[in-house]
Amino acid sequence: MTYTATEMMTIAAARALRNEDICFVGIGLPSAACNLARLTHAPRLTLVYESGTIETKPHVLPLSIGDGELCDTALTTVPVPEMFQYWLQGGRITVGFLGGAQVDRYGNLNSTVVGDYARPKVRLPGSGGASEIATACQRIYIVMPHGIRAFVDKLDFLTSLGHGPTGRERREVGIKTDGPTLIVTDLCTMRPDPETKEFAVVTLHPGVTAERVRENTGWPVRFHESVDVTPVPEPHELSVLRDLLQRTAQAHGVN
Amino acid sequence: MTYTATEMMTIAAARALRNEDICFVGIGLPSAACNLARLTHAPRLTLVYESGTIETKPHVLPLSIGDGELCDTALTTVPVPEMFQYWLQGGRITVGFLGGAQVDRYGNLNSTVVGDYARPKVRLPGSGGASEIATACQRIYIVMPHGIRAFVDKLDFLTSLGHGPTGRERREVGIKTDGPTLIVTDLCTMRPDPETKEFAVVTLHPGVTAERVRENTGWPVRFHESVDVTPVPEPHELSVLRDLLQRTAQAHGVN
Amino acid sequence: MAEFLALSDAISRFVKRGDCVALEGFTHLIPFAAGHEIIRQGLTDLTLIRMTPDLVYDQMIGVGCARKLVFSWGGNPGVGSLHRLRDAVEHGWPRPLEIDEHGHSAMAHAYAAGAAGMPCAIFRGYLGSDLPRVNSRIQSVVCPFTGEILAAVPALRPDVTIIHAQKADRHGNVLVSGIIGVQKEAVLAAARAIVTVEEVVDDLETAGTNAVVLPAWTVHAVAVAPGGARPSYAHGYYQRDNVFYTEWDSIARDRDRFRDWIDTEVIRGRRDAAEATRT
Amino acid sequence: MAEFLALSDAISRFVKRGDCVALEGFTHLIPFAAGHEIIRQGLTDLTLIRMTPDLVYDQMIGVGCARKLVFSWGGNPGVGSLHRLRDAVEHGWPRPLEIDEHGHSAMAHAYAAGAAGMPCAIFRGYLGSDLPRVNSRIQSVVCPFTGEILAAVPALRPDVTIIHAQKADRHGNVLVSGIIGVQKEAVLAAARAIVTVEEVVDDLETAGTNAVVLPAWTVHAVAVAPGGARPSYAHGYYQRDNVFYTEWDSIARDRDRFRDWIDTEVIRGRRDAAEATRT
Repeated sequence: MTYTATEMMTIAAARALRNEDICFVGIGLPSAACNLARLTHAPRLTLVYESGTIETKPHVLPLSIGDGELCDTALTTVPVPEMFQYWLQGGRITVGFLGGAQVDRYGNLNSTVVGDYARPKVRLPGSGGASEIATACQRIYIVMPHGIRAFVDKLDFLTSLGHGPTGRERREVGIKTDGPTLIVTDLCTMRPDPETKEFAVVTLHPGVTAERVRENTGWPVRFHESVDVTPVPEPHELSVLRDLLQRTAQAHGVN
Repeated sequence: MTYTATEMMTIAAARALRNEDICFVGIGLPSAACNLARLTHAPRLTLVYESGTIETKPHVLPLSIGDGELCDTALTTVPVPEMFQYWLQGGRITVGFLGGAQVDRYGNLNSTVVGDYARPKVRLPGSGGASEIATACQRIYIVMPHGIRAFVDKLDFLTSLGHGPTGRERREVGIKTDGPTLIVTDLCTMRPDPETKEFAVVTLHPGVTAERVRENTGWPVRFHESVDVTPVPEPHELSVLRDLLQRTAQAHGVN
Repeated sequence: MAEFLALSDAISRFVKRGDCVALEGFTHLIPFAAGHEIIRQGLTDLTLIRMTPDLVYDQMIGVGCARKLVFSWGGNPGVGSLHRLRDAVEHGWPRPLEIDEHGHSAMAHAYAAGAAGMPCAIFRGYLGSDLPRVNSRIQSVVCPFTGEILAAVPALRPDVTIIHAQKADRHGNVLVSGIIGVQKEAVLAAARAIVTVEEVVDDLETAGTNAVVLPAWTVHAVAVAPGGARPSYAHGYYQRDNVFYTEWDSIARDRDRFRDWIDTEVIRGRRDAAEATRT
Repeated sequence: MAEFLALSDAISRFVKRGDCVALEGFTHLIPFAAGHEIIRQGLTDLTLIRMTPDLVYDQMIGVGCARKLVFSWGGNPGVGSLHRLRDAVEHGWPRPLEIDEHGHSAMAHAYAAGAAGMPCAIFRGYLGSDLPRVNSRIQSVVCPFTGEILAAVPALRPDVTIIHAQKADRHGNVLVSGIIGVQKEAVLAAARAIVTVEEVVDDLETAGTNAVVLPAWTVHAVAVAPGGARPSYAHGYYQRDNVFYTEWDSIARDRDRFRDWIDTEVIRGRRDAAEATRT
């Protein structure tokens, strides 16, 4: 079966989730990945959306983080302050998904501005929940398509802490959660070095060359000593994902 | 109609409540007084109990602050942290009823210990909500039977702030609520002096002499320049109160 | 104590030029009808507070209602940018917009602190983030027991909060259900509160439950505005108009097209709105 | 993830000598059955946390389970004193009892802070009160925006919280309704949580509502204990036994009569309890 780079990215992200995980889900790719995992290998995966819906099992993907579908299919829905106080800050979330306009080699993220904060070239949406998701969840998975303007040598603004500007700040501040442990892109998957915390490529998606990753990364990107090929999407994974996206498009009347 | 001193006290307390009041109700006499007011001259009086029940209209008096009757007849029931955060501390309560084992001339209350804190002669129940009710409600009404061991020159322990040990501390700390503005006993009603904040007798219940109040007060009690007689309980007030207490005794199977 | 008013009367009575105003609703129950009435009444110099500005603030900012925005995520959910917000921040059009930017956790805590009558909220947040560098309203306190440094933000205390809810009863008690966001906190934190509702009912039917109810004495005005959350949604009444959210991207990208849309749909829509409430 | 266990197994597995234990329930849903099982298992040196110690802690303190009590109101609600608590504090019988005394507002905030993973809670409290003079665990912080001095207390973080609830579903998700007190906060603040329930049902029937539900993954053990809150009450199941609350006053006044009662009703009552769960 043929597949797109975005499908590969979504499937690679979904595979990182386990039945035992309690997942703080963002909209877009993370939501597709989490629900794909739930509909394939991790049926007991627990999904939490920052709108307050806990243990939700949406039949179609929400377009916004607070769609009615999330509430209708949730075990319970709590107020937003409670979500951030008791559930996120309370340390109950095992995996948080994040993305952004820019990421650096230590998994720090910018979703605030391109250019100077006071006179931005591009005003981005801002932190939302990200600045606290980044430090309160046990692990962070970053999902972002590769590109030279997104994978940068230096962030214009640090919205959400990864391992810090030199890879040491997270530990120095005394944060006990793991931080980013995985980056999934449309070209590869990356993991941080246990010591330096710099992300290195661990698998290349089928057909992707190391050169192509280098060209699309704004820093001299490292590769793990034995780089594998990301397992190709299974027909089952692809069909479940495509069904999900098709149901979603129909339900939303978009496209 | 004849009546008891306790009935007079309850009725005098009830009369101080208005339709517009939002009342934080304690168990016992305050609960009887508030519900009597609601069943007579102040049908729109709003009752809030610290167990989380808001706008409750109990048919019988609760024996505990969290009886099911309070929840069944409430507009809504909220968690106890929310009650103390959004409703009490949020400044939404106009009248708080308090009592205690000891009160002094400035309306400060002790409900913690008789004797030394570390080696108490009598260990009382403690603050409960009182220490914050005392400062968060717009006004405090104190309801306590008169007696030389209760109306003391000096508290063994200050649990809940009235106007402070010298009558000035409340203003000095910058507290914006009024504090105690009324004491109702089984002998009289008292109001604080606008300047010194010392409580003085403003009405004597029918048949009670000034001498009897003096004998039952542990400080040289002052009298307002024109002391009135508390209006005698109306037959209607008495019959509503007695019905309420009888219903209550029947419902609880107590006496 | 809640008064039942026409929406236009509620806005003209309780919202003043220069006020600090929060229209809340986390994706769900966004009070669009009230926002449009504010636009029609030409209110300006407002400080707008909202966790997720969404289309309603894009519209209000685009017509120049706002002097300042307090927010934590300013995007078109599931679609992309808020182009009017970006134009105001990036190019000062139609007027410069001051921003007081936070994260969601900070805003949620700050509303809760406002509801609780506190001057500030503390939480574990902004660790390693640049946001405290650019916003002096993010400070810290030290835990007296552990020495941990905790983030602190001032409580949010809007002059007016406006929310949309499913139902009010005839006393003006309000029921909110489904995704309830920070609506209760935003109402309780405000000096004045206006609630638009889908309908007025005899009984909220919440006796003995722990439903989210705002007593009439916490609300100043209730205005009946069926469909008042469109194009967002009202759980149990109508769904989110995702097509419009997507279309908004192209409407808002262009200043002229935006102004046309406001003129046609909001300003001249006044008559339609008035008729709607009459029926 | 919640496991369904017999109450005796849940207690022996999750409660250890010397633990810091909270049995919560604000007048409603007080977990008496669990408290009695702790007495039967002879657990000692416990630090007991509870806003309103009530009869269940009077009984546990009277048999000598507790080394320390963290509380805010220690009375027999509507009746008078807790005589076993008083005897322990006033005369050190059957053993001295250390106390960590707060007000309700402090305790409620401290549970909420525990649930929120915070080291402490701040609030406007204890103004002018002597309590901070006698309890070093009441401190203060200064608001960095207004300079106001606010009270601070450490978060409550029990080793084990035990609550009683109306229902669990077959996955171990728990529904609490009616007067819900601090039960949710106490469970979420604890390292381990045990919930006794009236019954197990197929469906909690809370879909789309904002009912108070504890997901199975926040609870370690669910034990079916019908009547497990008696003589307090379970909203929708049975009422408070006010006669017993009144009788307790005379039972607890006398050390011998108290010990007889414990022996007859709790220790020898073991058989009855076991039979009750079997039916």
